[in-house]
Parts: sequence; structure tokens; C-alpha cells
Amino acid sequence: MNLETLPLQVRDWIVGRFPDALQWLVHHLLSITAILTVFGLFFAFTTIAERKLLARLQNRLGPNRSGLPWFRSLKLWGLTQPFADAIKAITKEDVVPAAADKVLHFLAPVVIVAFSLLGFAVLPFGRHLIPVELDAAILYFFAAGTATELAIFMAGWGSRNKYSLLAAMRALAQLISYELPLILSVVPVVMIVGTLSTQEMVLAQGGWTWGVLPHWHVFTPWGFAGFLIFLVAALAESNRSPFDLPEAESEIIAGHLTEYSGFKYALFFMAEYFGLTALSGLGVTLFLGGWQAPCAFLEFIPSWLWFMGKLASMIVFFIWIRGTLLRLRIDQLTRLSWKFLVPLALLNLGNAAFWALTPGWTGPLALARWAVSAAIIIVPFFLLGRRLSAGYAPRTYRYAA
Amino acid sequence: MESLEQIRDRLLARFPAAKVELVVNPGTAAEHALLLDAAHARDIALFLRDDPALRLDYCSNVTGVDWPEREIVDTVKKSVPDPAGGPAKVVEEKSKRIQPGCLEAVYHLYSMALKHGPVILRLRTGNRTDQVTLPSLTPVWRAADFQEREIFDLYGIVFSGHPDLRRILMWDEFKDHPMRKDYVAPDDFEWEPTPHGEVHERAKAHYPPAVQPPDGPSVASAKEGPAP
Amino acid sequence: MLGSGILKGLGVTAKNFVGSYHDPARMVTEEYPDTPARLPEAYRNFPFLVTENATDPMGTLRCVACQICEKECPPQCIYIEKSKDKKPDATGKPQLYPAVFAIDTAVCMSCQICVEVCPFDAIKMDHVFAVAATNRFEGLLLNREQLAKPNSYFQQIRPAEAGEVDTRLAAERSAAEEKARAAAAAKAAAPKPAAPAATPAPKPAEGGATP
Amino acid sequence: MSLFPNMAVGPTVRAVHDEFHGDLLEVSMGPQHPSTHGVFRMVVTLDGEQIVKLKPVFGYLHRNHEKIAESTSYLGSMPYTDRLDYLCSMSTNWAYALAVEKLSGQAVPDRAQYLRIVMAELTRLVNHSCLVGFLFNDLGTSFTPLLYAFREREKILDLFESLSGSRMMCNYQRFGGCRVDPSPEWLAAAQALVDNFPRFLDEYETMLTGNEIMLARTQGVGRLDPAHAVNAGLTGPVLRACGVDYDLRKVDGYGFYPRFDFRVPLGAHGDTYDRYMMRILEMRESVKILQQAFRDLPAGPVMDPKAKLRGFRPKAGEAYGRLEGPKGELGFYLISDGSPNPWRYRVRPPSLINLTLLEEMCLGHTVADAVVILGSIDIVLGEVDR
Amino acid sequence: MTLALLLIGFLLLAAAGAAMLSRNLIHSALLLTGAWAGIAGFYLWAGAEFVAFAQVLVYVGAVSMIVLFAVLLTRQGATTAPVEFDSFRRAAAGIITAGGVMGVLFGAILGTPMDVTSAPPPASITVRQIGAQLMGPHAAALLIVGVLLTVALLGAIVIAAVDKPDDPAP
Repeated sequence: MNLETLPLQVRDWIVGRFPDALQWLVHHLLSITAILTVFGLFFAFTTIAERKLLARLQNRLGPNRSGLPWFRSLKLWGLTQPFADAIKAITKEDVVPAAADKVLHFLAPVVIVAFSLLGFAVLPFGRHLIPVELDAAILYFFAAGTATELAIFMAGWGSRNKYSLLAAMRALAQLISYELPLILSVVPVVMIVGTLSTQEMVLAQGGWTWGVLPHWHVFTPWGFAGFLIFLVAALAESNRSPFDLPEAESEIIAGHLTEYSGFKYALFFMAEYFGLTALSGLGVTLFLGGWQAPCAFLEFIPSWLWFMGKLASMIVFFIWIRGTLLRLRIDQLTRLSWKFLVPLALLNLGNAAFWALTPGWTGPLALARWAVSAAIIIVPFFLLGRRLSAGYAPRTYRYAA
Repeated sequence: MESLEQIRDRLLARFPAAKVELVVNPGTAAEHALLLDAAHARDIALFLRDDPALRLDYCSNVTGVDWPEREIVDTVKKSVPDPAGGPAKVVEEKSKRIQPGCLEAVYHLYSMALKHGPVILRLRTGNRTDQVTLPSLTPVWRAADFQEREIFDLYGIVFSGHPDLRRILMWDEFKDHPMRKDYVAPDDFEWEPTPHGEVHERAKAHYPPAVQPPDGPSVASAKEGPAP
Repeated sequence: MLGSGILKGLGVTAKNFVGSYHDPARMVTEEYPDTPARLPEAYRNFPFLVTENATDPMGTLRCVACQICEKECPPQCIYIEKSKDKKPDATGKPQLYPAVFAIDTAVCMSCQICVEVCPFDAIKMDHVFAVAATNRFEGLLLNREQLAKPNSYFQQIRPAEAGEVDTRLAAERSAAEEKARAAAAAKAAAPKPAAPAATPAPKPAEGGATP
Repeated sequence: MSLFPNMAVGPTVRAVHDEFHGDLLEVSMGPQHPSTHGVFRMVVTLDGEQIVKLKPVFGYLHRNHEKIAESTSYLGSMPYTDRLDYLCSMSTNWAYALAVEKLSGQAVPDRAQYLRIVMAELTRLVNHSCLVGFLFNDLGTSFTPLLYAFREREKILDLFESLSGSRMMCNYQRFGGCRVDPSPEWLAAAQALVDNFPRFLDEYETMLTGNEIMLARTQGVGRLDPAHAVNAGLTGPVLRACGVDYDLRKVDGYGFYPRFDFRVPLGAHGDTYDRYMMRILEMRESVKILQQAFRDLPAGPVMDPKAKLRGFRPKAGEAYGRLEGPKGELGFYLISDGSPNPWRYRVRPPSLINLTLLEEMCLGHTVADAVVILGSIDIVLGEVDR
Repeated sequence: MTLALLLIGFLLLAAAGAAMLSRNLIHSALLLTGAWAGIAGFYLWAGAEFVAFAQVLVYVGAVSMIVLFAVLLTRQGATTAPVEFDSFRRAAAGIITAGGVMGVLFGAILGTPMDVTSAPPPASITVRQIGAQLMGPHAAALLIVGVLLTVALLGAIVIAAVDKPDDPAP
């Protein structure tokens, strides 16, 4: 009974207690409840982690006052803050504007939460812990992710409010223009591994050279470039920091969320975090070796701990980005995608093709292979980068005579 | 920079029909001003801005001042020969005259190009009731735009030629001009029962005696209990 | 390189993140209700009337109802009614005292001009900032009893300033006593040469007793 | 040179109703809006994201400060001047004291002049760090630069509090000097603060000045032509960002400024990036002035002995005193008729006049830029509406 | 399994019908998207996962956006007024064309030889086989579709690009 297969044994024990006809149903229901509880708590503690990490970035403490209801003196460093927020969100009055299109206004949060949860079905959390082994898993993941645009449009249009309309337009432009780099950064991995199923992708990243260097895709030139493009596109897809234009609080108040309050607002909030977690889960699976351990001798730690650890580190990176960077304007955002990310992603595709065609280069040739592969991606990065930031440079100033 | 008198003489030479007077400032700051007549004000302003010697390209401050009618008592000392041949007695002759009121716009002009100090222009309206129009100097200095709108809003001077003369601080439906000396504040303020002075009298008129608090604050607040 | 500015920015925030754990300059939160607020001595909020001792506040009020502060107060939030009779003050001179002294703390903006213009050091600025009342009209209108606080409280919140004021007042009082005693002695000496034959002058001790 | 370059026709203005593009959207930003720095309203007409027309609306915080001043004594108006530009009460107090001293010919001892310069420069640091923090908040950072700037600002406000009694409502200057003489400990604390202020500025610059997104979002946004700026009466860092060399500390040389050696930074493009850099460079210059002031602060009285506190009646006459406030030229124009109350009390508000060209700067830009341009002009509604 | 088919079919037809009958254009656009999702459900029932996910990705993700943009750009979204009965001739023309289209459809459905008994579920095809098929015999079709879509994309950009001057030079 080692820790690795503990969740499986618990599942088999529970499923075993049901009659055979129901076993199939119970099996899937169990995996659904497992995902909901684990990622529900993960969402709760991501909100508190975000607020405390942002606070620490800004030289302050962050929420640390909400303890337990009856043990007031026990402060617990604010860990029960998310449950306090949940109660607040539920008890707050849910104001629906009179002119709003009631149907759309109500449906938007439902759709956005449903579809953002679908993405978790194909992520391999552990060596045997994969909810559904789909052959076309990546395609399913992106199919589930597209409906968020629809939901944001419904929210923006349903609220009958000028700011929400502006936000709906911005959100559509942003999500559509960043869907392409996201998918293009995933295609090289599919090409190299040769399958769409996530479990095989993680298996393909197994093994270590000299027992220490893992074969994760991120440690190859095309993988690293793909991972960076994936990060930028994931930030944009989940409306996070440099790209949080739809709810740019300084310009159009809360964008498409302006007319939402109470539990519906909390639902939107939850959907955003689920989307972020699902996307970073996919990133971990494709580039950071999923549940693979970084070194051979660390193999004893259960695989699902590795997955959760990498997932948490990516979320921390997103929070760190949010604490530092400014917001892009809508035309710069779309220009960054079409004129910079998409060409780089296409080049990366070529780069991965070159990598796939030259497995035979060993010894000194391996260095050449690395050099060529790196050059294919770095040289256009500089060229496109210089053209993108043409005319923008820090200036030097003169002083009055 | 030339002295004010030289500027006035050059202006009179340049615009013979204009009436330009020097207004003396009795205070210690001794910042004297030029009183222009309304008709030629804009041409003079354009001249002051574009003249190479002056180049007053920066209108720093535009202020409205309200001078209501004032009764001036001039005492004139006259020596009256004493009919009985005694020494001449000095008698003060008091003559009352009414100085007509007017609304005034004061412009403080500086030069950013040549960095020299204030030339102050004063424009006065005919009277305070019907002749209240002055030529707007916004087409000459855009800086006067908001400040002239404020003078129109708070004093009631109508600036002819201003591109967008609307009230700037009060809401558009407001009728009176609050900064005039004879402005009577509307009586619809919220009752503030600090029962002393003029506020108390006006509060009495508003609220029937039943609601009024017992006189004297000490009694009222004793019931309320001490603030911490 | 395109991303260098962004990377430097990330470096600075990382330094602040790490700094917030060990460098006190980078952790500025003061958990107010738990750690009490540190007020500098010069802090001013809402005036109070100084009384000589705490036992009989209305008796030993320094204020002589000269109404200078009522005239000088910009928002006119002080209301004073003089007393009809006089009462000897600390230096013994019979002075008026305020029958009614009300400050409307809803209007007062704590600008301490009343403290500046008061010739008798009767009104000083307080350190109270947590002020709450259930009724925003009568509740914030503080009367004489609520405003009066003993001199010991004044020494406690402003030690330096209280010390100065006390030494100055003590000097004035001793000077006033000097003058009173000299005047009494002169008065006692004057009647002797005028009427030596009259019954002996009233005992000088009794003259000295009237302060 | 037309004064209204594109008042009527913006770069892409077109008829209100256009068949293919749909009609224009009129949005009212304010008076309750997260980034209008107070109750300021802009009625913006949008074509998609681009601004076609922008009308500022004022008056939501109008208390008629000037009418109150006409029925209060000269000294009584001093605490009200704190409430004009509530971020820089010390320099507003000095401007009012300067005007009254010019009106009544009141002398000011040397130590008081030095202290006034120290307080004015500390206020400049407070105001500029506040502005830069809020500008980045409008640009979209989640409060990080704002809290770094506020960390420094709070230290200076603690100094003001331990000196004048209140953080922002200092009421510190009097006609003829300052109210309180700072203690040696206070001077030592101020010296220490000023010495490590540049460390904060360096950290700020490494974090943000080279940031690519910052360059993209602010360079070329809200460009201003120097000739229009001078004619529209813009003053302060907004004007110097267009390259016009006009700083009252050098031009008027009021107070003891001629004794200090400091430089006035000038911009070249007049856009939001230049306005941001003006504030950063001016903060560095203020630190230099403060160090010189602490070094040779003379001893002596802080208040002119002949100055009268009550019953102050200046001779009939008028005076216009002005100084270089953090936002621009702050002037007080006083007309006295010999009575203890001024006959006319006028404040020249730099925030209001700097907004004259707001529409010209925003035309053609998007909603996001209008917020940033407004943030870079640095207005405080207490001073705009008086 | 047929119960699932009936359920999916019923939902599909209900959504399509509602889309037809609803007054509000935006509602009908969204109901249409619901109908496409129903078709994807049908593919899933038939075991063709790849096609189902492609259907959701293409139709529910992209085409619905195009339909919504079309509705927004022509600004009909707000109007909910039903089309009145204009003239007899127009109504008759409407009925004739509807009848013609229905006739063609039913002819095609009835004409195809379909054995009613439920065919044995085909062995699940792996994505690799689908890839091989696409790259093998159907490579030409794939390339033509790719070119066609790119041309359509460029055409859309050319039409939509208003002759706006480039971004104001920095």
C-alpha cells in the first residue's frame, strides 16, 4: 500500500461496494467528485495565496485576521479567508439590472463555469490518475475552452451597460487573437510525441540522462520557446495580468462583470481561476513533464504530488507576473499576438520539425543540433522584437540652462 | 521690461481711439494696472501678446471682482473767513456722492519667452445690472477659457466671443451669481442645530417651535451622554 | 532584448518579496487594533478645556470667557456665554468664567487657531481620534463638562508643551503674588502715617489674607 | 497658429450616425470613477474604442472657498488653504503667506525662509511620489508601484505630523514665518529620510522606467505642442515636459531659492512618458535642494517678532503672490480694503488650468489612454473646484 | 443506447425550433449554437470523438462568434418586432421555396439505402489512423480547404480594414 496508488485503492474499494451494473457510473462519479473537491479547495487556496503573495510583493501582510468562528484568538494566518469570502459572496444581494436581458444574464455564469470545469477531464494528475483516457484529449481540451468567449459575450451583451458592451468587444478580440498562438504552441509537442492523448505525452517525457537531467520538453530549444509562447497565450486566455483588459478596473470598471454581484460574481471569479488552473495543468502536462519526477532518485515521491507541485509553481509565477506588470492596450495586445507570437509559433513548428527529423545526430552533432534549433528560434525573436518595439526606448533628458 | 507708463504711452500711440488709464495700487506691493475700455480690449491684448518687446504670451490669472455702489463721503477742508474778523476757521465740507458700481475682470499677464513680470489689465463693465458684457480674451490666450467661464458663472460678466460660455462650477439650471456681494444664499439648507449665532436665527424660521431643541446646548447634550 | 525591462521589474518585486520577510523597512503593516497607534506629541485633534485639578473641574477652569477664541475660530464652532458673577481664579484675581462653553465637534476642523490666540492657555488640542456618537447633531456638540480635562491629563499627552506652560504660569503667579504682597504692604504702610491717632490699622495679616 | 487645433475635427471624427460603422457611443466617465482622481467627470463620445469628443465637467466638489474667505479674517483662511490641494498643504500655505506678506510688506526671518523651502520640497516629494504611484495604477498594475510610493510618502507625512500636528492639514505657515521650530531630532530624522530617498527612486526606475509595456503605453500618448501649452496657460511639470523652460523657482526667485543650486529638467516630446520622467527627475532635484537646506540651516527666530497674530489689517491695496507648486503655478490674488477680512480672495488653481487642453490631448486615443493622460496631468479636485 | 439518441435528437430539434421561433435575434443565435452542440453530442453518441470535438471547437467556438458579430454589426439585435404579413404574393413565394427545400431533403434521406437495424459499433478509430487517412488519400482535399480558408480570412480582413491611418507614430 504505497502512497503512489493510494487513491486508486480507495476508489476500487468504494466501487467494489456497489452492484456491477452501477460500477461504471460510480467510477466516473467518484472521479468527478474527486476533481471538484481537490480543485475546489485548490481554487479557494489560490485566492488566499494570490492575496498574500501580492501583499508580500507590496511590503504588506495580506489577510491574516479571519480565524475560526468559535476560537477567535486562533488567527491561523488568514487561511480561512476563502471560506469567509464564499459566505460573503453567497449572502450578498444578487442585483440584476432592470434593462438586462434576464436569460443571457443568468446563463452566462452557468456556461462559463461548466465549460471551464470540463477541461480537467483529460489532465493526467498521476501515473494512473487520469479521469478519462481520451485519444483526442488535446482537441477536447481546446474544444471545452472556446465556450468562455461565448459566455463573456453573453455577460457583456446581457447586462445592457455601456461598459459591459465595451468589455465584451475587447474580450472577444483578445480571446480570438490569442487562441491561435495557444494552439500553435501546443502543436509542436503533438508533432514530436505523435499523439493527442495527454497520458502518452507525459510518458514520452519520462527517463533522465545521467539520472539527473529529465527529458522534459521544456529543456529542448523548441520546447522552451513553445513553453514561453504557451505562458503568454495562457495569460491572455484566462484574462490575467498584463492582458486583463476585459475587466480593466481603471478604465471600464469591472468590464463585463460590472452588473454582476453576489453569487454570480463569485461564479465568474471561480470560472476564471478554474480556467487558469486547467490551462497551467495543460502547460505542466505538455512541457514540464506532467507527473514525472525531476530526478531518478526522487521517484519515491508519489507522482500526483509532483503534478500538484508544478501546478502550484506555475500559479505562483502567474501571481508574480500580476504583481509586477502593467496592462497592455487593446491594439498593442492584438498586435503582439498577430505580429509577434503567431510568426514565432509557426517558426517554432518548423523548429520542432527539424528536431524531430534529426534524432540521429549524436555526440558532437548533438551540440550542432541544439545550436541550429536554438538559432532558428532566437534570431527571429530578436528581429521581430526589435521591429515590435521600434521607436520605443527610454529617453535621456536635458536640463534648463 | 518697460515701466507701465511707457507701455501705456505706446498703447495710446498705437491705438489713438482707445482709452487706457493707469490704476494706482495703494498697497505696499505697488502692482499698478492698466484700465482698458471694452471696445479695443481684444486688439490691445493681441498687440501685447505679439509685440516683440513685450511678448506677454502667458495669461496667468483672470479674476472677477465685484464693486457694488459705494457712498463716498469726501471731506474737503475749506477755510471760512470769520465775519467778525477773527482768524479764518477751518470747516470740513462733507459732500456725499454715490460711486457707481461695476463688475471688473483683472488679467495678470506674464511672458514665458522673455521671463518678465506681471502686466495687469483691468476691464470694467458699464454697471452691475444690464451692461455686463466684456470682450472675451480667450481667442488671444486659451488660458482664460475656464477662468472666464468661472467669472461668468460666479459674477455674471458675459464674455462676448468666448467659444463655449457655460457655467463651470454651478449646475446649469442655477440662476443667481454667488460671488456677488449682494448675493442672498437660498434658504433651503439642511437644518444644522448648532444653536448659536446667525445660523440659529435662520433655523428658527424653518422649523416649527415643536421640533426645535430646548434652548442652550448644555441641556440638549447632557441627555445624549458624553462623547468618549 | 525585448523582455529585459520586464525581467528587471520582476527582479525588483522578487527582492521586495524576499525583503518583506527579514528587512523591517520592507514590511510596513502596523496591525492597528492589536498594536496601539503611536501618536507624535504634536498630534492635534479637537480641543479641550484645561482645569487646574481633576477633583473640582468646573471650579478651577482656566478659561475666563474672554471670547477671543470664539471670534478667531474660522468655522465659528465655539459658543460661549459669560457668567454673571465672578469667581477668583488660580492667582486669586476675581475673573468671569464661562456659564456655557460648547464646541460643535462636527464643525471643528482641529486647526488649533483657538489654542494659538488664547492668552490664558485655557484651551489645548487633544489626542483623541476615535470619536463616535449615535446622533450627529446633539451627540457631537460637546458642552463645558465634556470638554474639561485636568492639567495632569495635559501633562500626560504633551509633556514638553505642558512643562513650558506650567513654568510660565507659575512664574506669572509668583509675579502676581509678589505684586499683591507689595501692594498689600504698601496699602498697610500708607494708612499708618495718614491716621496715626486712629485706632490701630487693621491687622496687616488680615490684609495679606485677601489673595 | 490656431488656438483650437482640432477642437471641431478630431483625426477620425465623422458624422454621429454612419450607416456602416454604427452610431457613436456616449459614455460618462465619472464623477464616480476609479481613476478620475476625485469627483471629476468626462463626457466621452466614443467611436468603438477611439475618443471622438471629450467634455470635462467640474463643480462636484465646489465649496465656494473664495466666498468663505471674504467673510473670514486673513489668519482664519490659512487652515482653509490646506483643503485646497489636500496633497500639498505646506506649499499652499506658503503661497498664501507669500501673497499676504507681499500685500502687507511683512518681513520673514532667514530660518523661516529655509524652513519654508524644506517644507515645500518635502511636499513636492510627497506629491510627485503620489502622482507616479497613481499613474501606474491607471496603467494597470495591481497597486504594487502605488504601495512602494506610498511607503515613502508615509515617512514624510509622519514628519509633517510630528512637526505641525496633522499629516495633511498642516496649517504650519503664518504671516511672517512658521508656527513651530522643528526640534533637532526632527531635523535628524528628516535628514536621514532625504538621504535614502534616492535609493527608492533608483529601485522605482529599474522596475518601471525601462518596462516595455510602460514605454508602449505612454510614449506618444497625449502629445502636447509647446506653443499650445504656453498659450493655454499650462504650468509645472506638464509644461516643462513640452520643453518650455519656465520654473517659478528660477524665474521669480522667491524665498531663498536663488541661494540653492539645482537644475530644472526639460522634456522634448510633451507626451505622457515625458510628464512621468519630469516628476522622477524633479524628485531627484528636490532631494539635492533639501540636502543643501539641511546643511546650512541658520539659527534664529522662526517668527518675525513684529508680526501680529490677531487684529491683522493690511493697508488697502492688492497683491498677486505666486510660487512653483508641485502641480504648477499656484497664485493668490488678494484685494484688501483695510478691514480684517479680504475684499477679494482669488486662488489661481494650476490643476484646473492644466485641464484646458485635456480634449486636444485625448482626441484620437482610446479610453484606456484618456485615463492615463488624465493621470499624467495630476489634478486634485479640491483645487479644481475650490 | 437508443434512449440517449432520442434525448440528443429531441434536444437538437427543440433548440433548432426555438431558434426559429424566438423573436430576439441574439437568443436565436445562441439557440443555434445550442443546436450545433447537440450535433456534437450526436457524434459522441456515434463514438466519433475526434469529429465531435472538432465540431465543438469549430462551430460552438468560432462560427457562433461570426454569427453573433454579423447580428451585432447589422444592429438587428435590438429589434424584436415580428415581420408583418406584407402581401399575398410574398407569402406564397415563401411557402413554395420552403416546400421545395423540404422536398429535396426528404428525397435525399429516403433515397439513401440505410439498413434500419442498428449497425454494430465500428472499432474505435485512433487519431493516428485519422491522421494517416487525412495525409494519405484525402491530402488534396485538406490542402484545398486550408487554402480556401486562408483566402477567406484574408478577404475578411481586406473588407473589414477601414482605411484608418496606421497607429499614431510614437
